[in-house]
Amino acid sequence: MSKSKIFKSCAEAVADIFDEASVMVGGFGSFGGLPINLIVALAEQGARDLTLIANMGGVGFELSHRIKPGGYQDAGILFENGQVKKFIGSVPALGGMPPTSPLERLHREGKLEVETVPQGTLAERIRCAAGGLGGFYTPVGVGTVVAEGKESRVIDGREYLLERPLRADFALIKAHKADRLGNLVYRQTARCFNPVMATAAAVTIVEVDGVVPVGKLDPEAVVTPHIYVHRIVEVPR
Amino acid sequence: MSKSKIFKSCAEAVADIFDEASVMVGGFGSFGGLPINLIVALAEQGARDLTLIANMGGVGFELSHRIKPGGYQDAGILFENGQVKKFIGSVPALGGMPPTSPLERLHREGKLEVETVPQGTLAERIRCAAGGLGGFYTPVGVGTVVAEGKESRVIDGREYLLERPLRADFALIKAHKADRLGNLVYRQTARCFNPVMATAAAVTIVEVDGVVPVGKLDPEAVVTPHIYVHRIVEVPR
Amino acid sequence: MKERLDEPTIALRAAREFADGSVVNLGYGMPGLCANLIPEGRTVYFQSENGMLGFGGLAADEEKDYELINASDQPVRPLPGMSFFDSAQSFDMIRGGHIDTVVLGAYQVSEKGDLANWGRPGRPATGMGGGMDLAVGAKRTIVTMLHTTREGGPRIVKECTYPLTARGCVSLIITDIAVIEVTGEGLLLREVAPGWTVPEVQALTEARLTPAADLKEIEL
Amino acid sequence: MKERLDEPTIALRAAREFADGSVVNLGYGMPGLCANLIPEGRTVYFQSENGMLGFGGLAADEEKDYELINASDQPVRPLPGMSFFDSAQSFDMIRGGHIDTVVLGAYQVSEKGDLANWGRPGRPATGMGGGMDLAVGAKRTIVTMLHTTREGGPRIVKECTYPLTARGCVSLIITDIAVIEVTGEGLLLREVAPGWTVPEVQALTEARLTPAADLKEIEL
Repeated sequence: MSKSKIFKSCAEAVADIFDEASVMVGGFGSFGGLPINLIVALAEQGARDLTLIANMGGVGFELSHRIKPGGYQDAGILFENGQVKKFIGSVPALGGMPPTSPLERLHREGKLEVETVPQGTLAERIRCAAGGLGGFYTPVGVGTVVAEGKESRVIDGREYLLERPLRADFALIKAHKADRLGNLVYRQTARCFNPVMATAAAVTIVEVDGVVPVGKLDPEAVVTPHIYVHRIVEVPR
Repeated sequence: MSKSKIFKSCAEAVADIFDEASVMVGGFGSFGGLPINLIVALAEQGARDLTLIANMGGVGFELSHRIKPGGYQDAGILFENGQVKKFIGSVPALGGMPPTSPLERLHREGKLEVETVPQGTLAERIRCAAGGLGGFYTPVGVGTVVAEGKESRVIDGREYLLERPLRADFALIKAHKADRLGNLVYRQTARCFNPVMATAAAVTIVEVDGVVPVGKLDPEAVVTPHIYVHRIVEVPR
Repeated sequence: MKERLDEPTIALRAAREFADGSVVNLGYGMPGLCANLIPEGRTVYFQSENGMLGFGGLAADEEKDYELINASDQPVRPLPGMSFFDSAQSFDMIRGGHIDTVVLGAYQVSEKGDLANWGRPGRPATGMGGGMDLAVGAKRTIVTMLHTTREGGPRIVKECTYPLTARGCVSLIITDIAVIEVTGEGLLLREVAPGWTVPEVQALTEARLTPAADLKEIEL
Repeated sequence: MKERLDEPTIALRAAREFADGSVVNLGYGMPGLCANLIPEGRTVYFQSENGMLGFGGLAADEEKDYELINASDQPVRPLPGMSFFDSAQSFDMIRGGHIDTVVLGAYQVSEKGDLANWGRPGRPATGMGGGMDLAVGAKRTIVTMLHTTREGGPRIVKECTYPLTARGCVSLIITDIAVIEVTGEGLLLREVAPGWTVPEVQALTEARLTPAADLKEIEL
């Protein structure tokens, strides 16, 4: 048997995330699928100059109270801490409430680079990297700011942009259950960006509600096969 | 409620496949996942000048006896019938046994065009079409006959070929169970090319072992969501 | 001042566009109100870009599950026959042309159907989310929005001045005073809110409107 | 004539290359024999391009399920922890570099590690299947083959004359008389079959072989 992938704590699982690493963070919006405990552990660990790849930039715990009663934790804490030098995602900051997020403030101050990517293109760029491909042509973004600096090409009478693969040193993701090998299943819409990010990182770290024995997960229903998963932390909810 | 997708027979389900249609046929090799009854129905229906897209070209019932006791049915019957003008796939004919297949014979006689595509490129070209993309760069095939006539490009120091999307007028696939809406689950390795082909055809026709009521399939385990499925035929095994 | 339709009424009018058996995606904000306004007797399959198909309306407080949410972070109700998938598969569905109708909000729509719905001047770090993918991929894009800006300026314009979402993607615009179809020959004014005249609507619209031969009041 | 290793013995030698915990894909023909020859105490996760990970060895007659087959159409045994996926996901895994070792058959291998394993002169309609994807995507490609053709000609050549599968992809060649590593400086002869000398192996090899400093007999 090979080495166990089970880590005792989120702190232990993120301990070697290095300065200037690229880090994918799963989830989608404010809830459901965010690897909250791994995010907090990375905030405590303190790695800096990170490139953060996530659907949303988050708002941080303080501002989150203006959105939902009781507030919630998201990737915003990493911007608050000044740990991020570049963000790549589809919603760096919300246009409406809250008035500004830590990401927005840093961006205005010139302390953060932001690459805004249409959400489907973000997902596809990650899958492109995961599949060992060099790029793809998408019709999304043609005639918009997204097209700036990109090769455009007409194929069968339709215009497309060339988009490039996106991979990361680490992926922090959230799943529902893992078996001890690392096979993963998700729960409802908490699936979202987690499975695709799991496949495109050199080291994939997953926070799960529970670990089950090998053989317990239906092989037809495994969403992320274990070879994509390197570290598992159980955080019962 | 919208119109029922359940068809009484394979014959009825393939009745409108027209001459010169492009038809994807699911499955992988000789067993498991071949929509055998739909293939036979198409052979009886008689549409001609088809472009057939499948992983393997098949051998036909007669020759199949030399491979397996009792023989088996595959897409070879469509070549035997002279219904196909072009084949696109990764294994047009086996290199060893049997000595020649109907596909090979027609190809030698100049009656059939064959486009041989690496298997992963075949799957990705189909997914590319399903995802509304214009093409992708793959490292597979560089320096081989597959590269002939294709754009080649160096990205980050590695050479890639531009591959194009592949879609079809019809997809004939095999699944294990469908609910009445058309959500599909597969069984073990009978999954193979079926789910990806289901997503890239104007009309997807599925042969299933059984139809179950809506709500019976686990929403976490549905492989093909119902919007990809247009016709269902139950063929209990 | 003349009475304008409120947001739930605009959403109600938009929901009447959903064909029986169609696949519908609802954007952030006002479009989300369509979720609970499907016309009686029609089945609509909602798709959400976070990876879900065939869910129900918005969940009541006591049934909220924050791992069962639409792309606007709102908990929804489960329905038999639904399915879950990941973001990459979700956008295959969207770009691949399997969404019959998407309803999106907008800052501006041009007379050619160009859509600007994500970026505002002075907020450089906002993002387009899945809006570009939806506008490009859906078979039909319906915009629901207020006809004018907070300051009373036009939102239906000759050329968008806000950052574009996609060019020529909008089919129908439903506002608090009008229903306007985008055609190859420009904007066709199909319906006006009760009490509104064509010149009154035109006065609040920068782009030129052509009244439809069968122009009528919005029926609610 | 000297004795050569038989196919099961070549496969046995190949299987000794599988690291504990590694992901292995077995090609059509001789490589498939490795399935039931994993060294004691090692765990290997087999991947098959038709969409399966973590299955067991070849099934006995009484347990055969023709919907549980490897890419060579052979029924295999299920194992706890296995998973199924579709062809597109399977090749993401393969091209994405998640296969540690692939074992493939070959018609020819060149001194630069070029592989020709699918097309034969006079059989224009044969196909490469998943071989190109595997040869390009796997971290390590091992070739198992007979050292010479049926007519006694070399298969390990300066330049392949058969249609290529991929350039420079082969790491290790295991034949019925030798184990040869492909290095940046050419072919390194690491092991010879019992009773064979370096000149004897070289005589059946078109490409130049450099004997390793620690050259030894194949241990079985």
